[in-house]
Amino acid sequence: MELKNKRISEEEFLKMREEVLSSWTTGKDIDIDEAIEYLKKLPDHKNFAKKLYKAKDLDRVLIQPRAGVALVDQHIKLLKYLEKIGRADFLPTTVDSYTRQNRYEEAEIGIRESIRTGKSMLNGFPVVNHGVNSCRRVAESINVPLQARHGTPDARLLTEIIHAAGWTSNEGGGISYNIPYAKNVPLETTIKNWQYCDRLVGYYEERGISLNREPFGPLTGTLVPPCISNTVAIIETLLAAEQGVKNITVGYGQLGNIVQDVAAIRALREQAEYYLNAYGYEDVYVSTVFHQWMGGFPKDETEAFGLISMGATTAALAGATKMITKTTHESIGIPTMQANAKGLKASKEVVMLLRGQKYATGIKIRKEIEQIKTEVDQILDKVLEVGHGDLAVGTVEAFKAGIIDIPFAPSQFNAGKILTARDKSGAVRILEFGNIPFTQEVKDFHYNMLKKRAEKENREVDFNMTIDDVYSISDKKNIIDLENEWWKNENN
Amino acid sequence: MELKNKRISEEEFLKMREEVLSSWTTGKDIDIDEAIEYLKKLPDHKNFAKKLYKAKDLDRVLIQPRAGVALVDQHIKLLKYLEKIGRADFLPTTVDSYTRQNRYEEAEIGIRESIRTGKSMLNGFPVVNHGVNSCRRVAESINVPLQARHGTPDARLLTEIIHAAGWTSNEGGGISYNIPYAKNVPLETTIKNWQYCDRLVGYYEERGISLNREPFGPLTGTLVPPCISNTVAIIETLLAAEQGVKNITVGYGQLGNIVQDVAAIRALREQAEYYLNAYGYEDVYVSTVFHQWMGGFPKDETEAFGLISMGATTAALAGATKMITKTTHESIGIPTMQANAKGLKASKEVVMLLRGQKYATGIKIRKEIEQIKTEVDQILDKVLEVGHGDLAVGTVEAFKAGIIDIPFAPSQFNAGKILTARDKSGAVRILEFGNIPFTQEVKDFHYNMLKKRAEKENREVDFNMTIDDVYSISDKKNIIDLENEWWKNENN
Amino acid sequence: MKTVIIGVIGADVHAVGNKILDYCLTNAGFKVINIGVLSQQEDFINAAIETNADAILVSSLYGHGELDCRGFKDKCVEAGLGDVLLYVGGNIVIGKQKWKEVKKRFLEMGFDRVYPPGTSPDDAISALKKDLK
Amino acid sequence: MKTVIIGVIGADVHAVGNKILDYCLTNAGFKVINIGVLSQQEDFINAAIETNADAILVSSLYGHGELDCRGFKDKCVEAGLGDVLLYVGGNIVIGKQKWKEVKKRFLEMGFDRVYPPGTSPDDAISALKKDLK
Ligand code: B12
Ligand code: B12
Repeated sequence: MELKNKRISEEEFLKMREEVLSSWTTGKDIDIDEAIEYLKKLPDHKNFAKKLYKAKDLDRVLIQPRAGVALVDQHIKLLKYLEKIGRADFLPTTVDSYTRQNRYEEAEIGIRESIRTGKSMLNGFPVVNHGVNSCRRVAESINVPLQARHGTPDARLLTEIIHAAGWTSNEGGGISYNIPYAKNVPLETTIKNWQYCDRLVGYYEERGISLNREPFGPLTGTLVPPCISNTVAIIETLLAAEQGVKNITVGYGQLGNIVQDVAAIRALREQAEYYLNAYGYEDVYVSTVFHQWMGGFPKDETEAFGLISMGATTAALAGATKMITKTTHESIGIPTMQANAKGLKASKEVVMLLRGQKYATGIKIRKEIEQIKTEVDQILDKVLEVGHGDLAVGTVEAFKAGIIDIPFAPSQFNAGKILTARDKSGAVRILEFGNIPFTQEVKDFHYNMLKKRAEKENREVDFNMTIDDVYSISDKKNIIDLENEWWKNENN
Repeated sequence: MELKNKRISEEEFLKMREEVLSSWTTGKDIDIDEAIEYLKKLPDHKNFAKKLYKAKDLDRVLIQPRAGVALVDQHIKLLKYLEKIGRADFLPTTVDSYTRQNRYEEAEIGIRESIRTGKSMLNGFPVVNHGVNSCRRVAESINVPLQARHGTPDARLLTEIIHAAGWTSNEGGGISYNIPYAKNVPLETTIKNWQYCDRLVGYYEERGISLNREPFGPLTGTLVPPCISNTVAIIETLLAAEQGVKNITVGYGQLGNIVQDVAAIRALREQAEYYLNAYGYEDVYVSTVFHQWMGGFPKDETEAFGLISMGATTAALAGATKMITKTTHESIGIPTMQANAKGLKASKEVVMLLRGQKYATGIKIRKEIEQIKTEVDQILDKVLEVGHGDLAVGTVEAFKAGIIDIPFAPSQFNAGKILTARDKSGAVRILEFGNIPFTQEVKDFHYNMLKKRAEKENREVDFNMTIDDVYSISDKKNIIDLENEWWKNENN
Repeated sequence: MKTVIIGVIGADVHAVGNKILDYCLTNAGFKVINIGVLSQQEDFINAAIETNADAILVSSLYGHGELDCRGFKDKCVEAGLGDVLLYVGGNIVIGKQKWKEVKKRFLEMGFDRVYPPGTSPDDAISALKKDLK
Repeated sequence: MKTVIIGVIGADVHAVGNKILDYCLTNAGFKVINIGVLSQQEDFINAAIETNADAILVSSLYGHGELDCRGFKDKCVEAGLGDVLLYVGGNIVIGKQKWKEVKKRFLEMGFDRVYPPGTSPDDAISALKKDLK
């Protein structure tokens, strides 16, 4: 089938379904009509889409952790703990990496080893191996909406299972769950896979079931400039809307400069809504998710608390609808449930303290918003151009040509030419543009911002900046050295 | 001697000194000429005034804890730990409460009991009992400037000892170390006492020794509106400048609304400088200190981390010169040195992350700054009026008349008629003005802000708001209940 | 109407909790005699004698509680107040200590009830109502 | 010039550290063969045979390291690579575990050196220089 940004016909969809459901044994347990009845009975407060919609009038950010272990009962215990002690507003199920690669046999070994050793040997919950009934048991054991979070290029079966199980949100997208999560999978394939996932949501929507979809905003989590992550989020939003998705949460990963972060979240929401309208999708509800810093974390747990809380402050000031929290174990390994709850608690404290507060929209914020929007427009225009008007085709071509380019991505279908670094006040700017189609004016803006930092630190604008900045949040040795030099310098 | 805002003549000063130095046995160890030689040899990086001055060009906030235990060696161990592990930029010595009340005999018992039980039985370091040489040993054991922090209405002897010992900064003031720290001590007395302390600093300054002075900004730490704390800080700044103080750090305690907090710090610096100039003190260097939340703290240590880091974020965005950090033990008791260092570390992480970042000065910040300045001007005008042009006399009269009025203060010389509460976005406003001499316009502003919250929460603007807000940071039960109601309400 | 003495002992100036306790106890129907901060053992005892009080609520926030409360019960007994209820609360010792042990020490000092940091006024009220029935 | 194979094992896609290691090792004078993320044991072995490598640096970040590395040393020996240095590093197990025990487990699996989370590329470089002298 040819790639096109066009709603999959019901006939075609049902044909594909058969194949999908037979790709692993648990697929056969799904009865979509029964699932619809099941989902209809879910109370509003357990429906992700509805809770997000209602949250627009709440004066604080909602919070959600990442969490998943190999076995059902342990996973339930974990989620209940995060609900009760962490006071999470939404709960996740993070899926293990074998399942993400559709390596269900290996996941099976992981399950067996976890039973044998008495500890989770998988880095997440193997949704597909566990199947619909076990997944329902998970959702039924908690009182807040549940979402699957993964990173799966082909999540079609996974998506079938989680929605039938009453999990009312699914994270992912054809770009965001490919380029940062795969090496050899063509974009055509993943866009099609995710059109399927979105089409399934549309199918439910047509039958009166609201479900939420969330493109994965932070991508590689490492110095991704807002123009790139926002562009990807908007493309995935439009592709999803075409398949009938009505409730979308666009995401963004904290970079560290509060003005840039606030502006990015606001630009993202505004531009997603703008493009949805421009493309004629007028009944899609857009919310936002702010991810606490997604790159390398400080090892020291107290420093991690500082970073987590500072991220929560930014999310609140940005006015994001929800926030994904990190933990003080981040740099080491999957957190214990206690550490996980602590990340939630510190974050919740901050958003409770900041109820009703947002960053005032002055000239600085507005300028940064305009900057991001201009950049996104320039990229999106080109995407459509190379796609001859088709967004799906344009996306594939754009990646091929490096028009969209994601720093540090593992995929061979990503150009990998772009380089980024922080400016004097920590905002992420681009120093090597590859083929990103910016006007000279935009390029000059980035260069000048980086130049100012280079002057201050008496160095060149080059790849060494990028390297330093990969570590600048997780390890402040360099920065502390610079500062010590500064104190010693008699001339200032 | 009559109270007057006038520099104490050297003759008079030296006469008073004799009396002061003989008030406890350790006074006789002070030889001011020897002390001047000693202070001259201090390297710049151990001089509070010089480090603060240099910090104006640094792009982050400097950090300082509170800390003090009964015995010298334990105190040294504590400070060294906070320097090394907590990476404090400045160190304090918090003085015990008996010493603050000049009850040196009781302090002596505390020292003995501490030796006997092997734990500090005093809530701080009894400076006066330990005397100059021990205090020098403390300062010599660390590599950053050292400051005395106390709350002593009559700190004359204490001040003599610490400066002679090479402690290059002293916190306090005739108002800020009386009204929140005493019940029966007349303001005349404390203003005179602090004129002495300031005159001593002036004496050193005349001899080429830079010392820093810091009025205690947060007062009772409990819902004190910025106009009150800023007024007090500015009065103490002017009184200090008259005695020859050249390096002053004006302080403010976090209230929780970021816009108000940022505006308050900026208004404070600007207005302190403005008044200094207007009064002809043109060579005084003003810096600012932001205190992390000074009222009742959350019990939960993780929540405390959230609050601490959010406070650090605010300090950074405000552009304060330094920040006093809290700890996760705050609600329970004097922190262990480990807990103390963690408060520093979380805070340091945040200010390092936010290097080079400040809150953008848009219309909202500017309006709040103007609001605070207008209020301070209105109060200060009246203070001078009732003092017939003399600031010291005016201050005494102003407190008598309730023109300046500090919420929750223990002093009988404070009117105690003012009531404050938070508005919809957490800013502290005044609901009962007592005799604070505001124009109707200002009063209406406060009332309207509170009214909006009352409408939202469907309640009255009254004392119950104040009571709720005394607990609103330390215990969010009420707020969580309100929110749970909100979620249940089908109509929103 | 039962009469209770409240105050903050020693060189302690923490006034906020004291003012709130005053308000809440009064609201709950007690006659409150508030001797305020910086009160000595004698101040509590004199106030209790003068007003024929039913209970004395000692607050200590600043950490010297253990030093300041020594011998208080004995003095009460001497002054003929052996039957007057004696509560203590606040942050009554220095630093974070095992609450069980702290409580034991203060009970041994003769206090009838001992309260940990952050006790809500409601707890004080319901205990008083029970103990003064 | 010594040849080292680097790559990220299993279903692991963490690419950042891998790219940084590539850059730093190359800068330090090694010939780096980077097989990238999502590499299987066979991929490492084939690359080592083809390039006659001196060392294999396995990265595992995502937590399945213990499952993915099982039997790797045996396969190396079978393939005649018994003498090739074998390092492993990253976040090689699930969660925060006692490092001493983790290290022991991996040493027993036949790795020559085992590195904890957040190891700096400099440490890898100096160890390689020492071991390959
Ligand atoms: C960025 C990131 C991501 C990005 C990766 C983007 C990409 N494609 O590269 C995204 C968001 C996609 C992601 C996804 C996932 N991640 Co991730 N991720 C991180 C994070 C935050 C930073 C990693 C990083 O880039 N560090 C910066 C680089 C420079 O450092 P480094 O990778 O550690 O490598 C350095 C050293 O370790 C050393 N080194 C590395 N290998 C070797 C080998 C040798 C021999 C030597 C000597 C040295 C050495 O040198 C490198 C250069 O300095 C870490 C946590 C952290 N460190 O803070 C989690 C982390 C690695 N991720 C984790 C997990 C579980 C996942 C997911 C399963 C999802 C989830 N549950 O959250 C998926 C897995 C996807 C998959 N199939 O692999 C866990 C692993 C848990 C564990 N081991 O117990 C971590 C530790 C987070 C956590 N605490 O839960 N992740
Ligand atoms: C605000 C505050 C101040 C203000 C006080 C202003 C004023 N005049 O009132 C200022 C800044 C001036 C101040 C000064 C000092 N403080 Co102070 N302060 C606080 C703080 C942050 C809040 C206190 C408060 O107002 N709470 C709100 C009220 C409503 O609660 P509350 O006081 O706990 O009272 C309630 C309950 O405890 C209970 N309760 C109280 N008493 C009783 C009695 C009975 C019988 C019962 C049933 C219940 C009960 O009911 C009250 C109403 O709800 C606390 C720490 C905290 N709690 O977060 C530290 C704290 C009390 N302070 C402390 C100290 C040490 C000091 C200083 C020595 C300076 C220093 N080292 O920091 C000086 C002491 C001055 C002196 N001579 O007393 C320590 C005490 C340490 C300890 N016990 O180990 C604390 C715990 C902070 C800490 N962790 O170090 N402080």
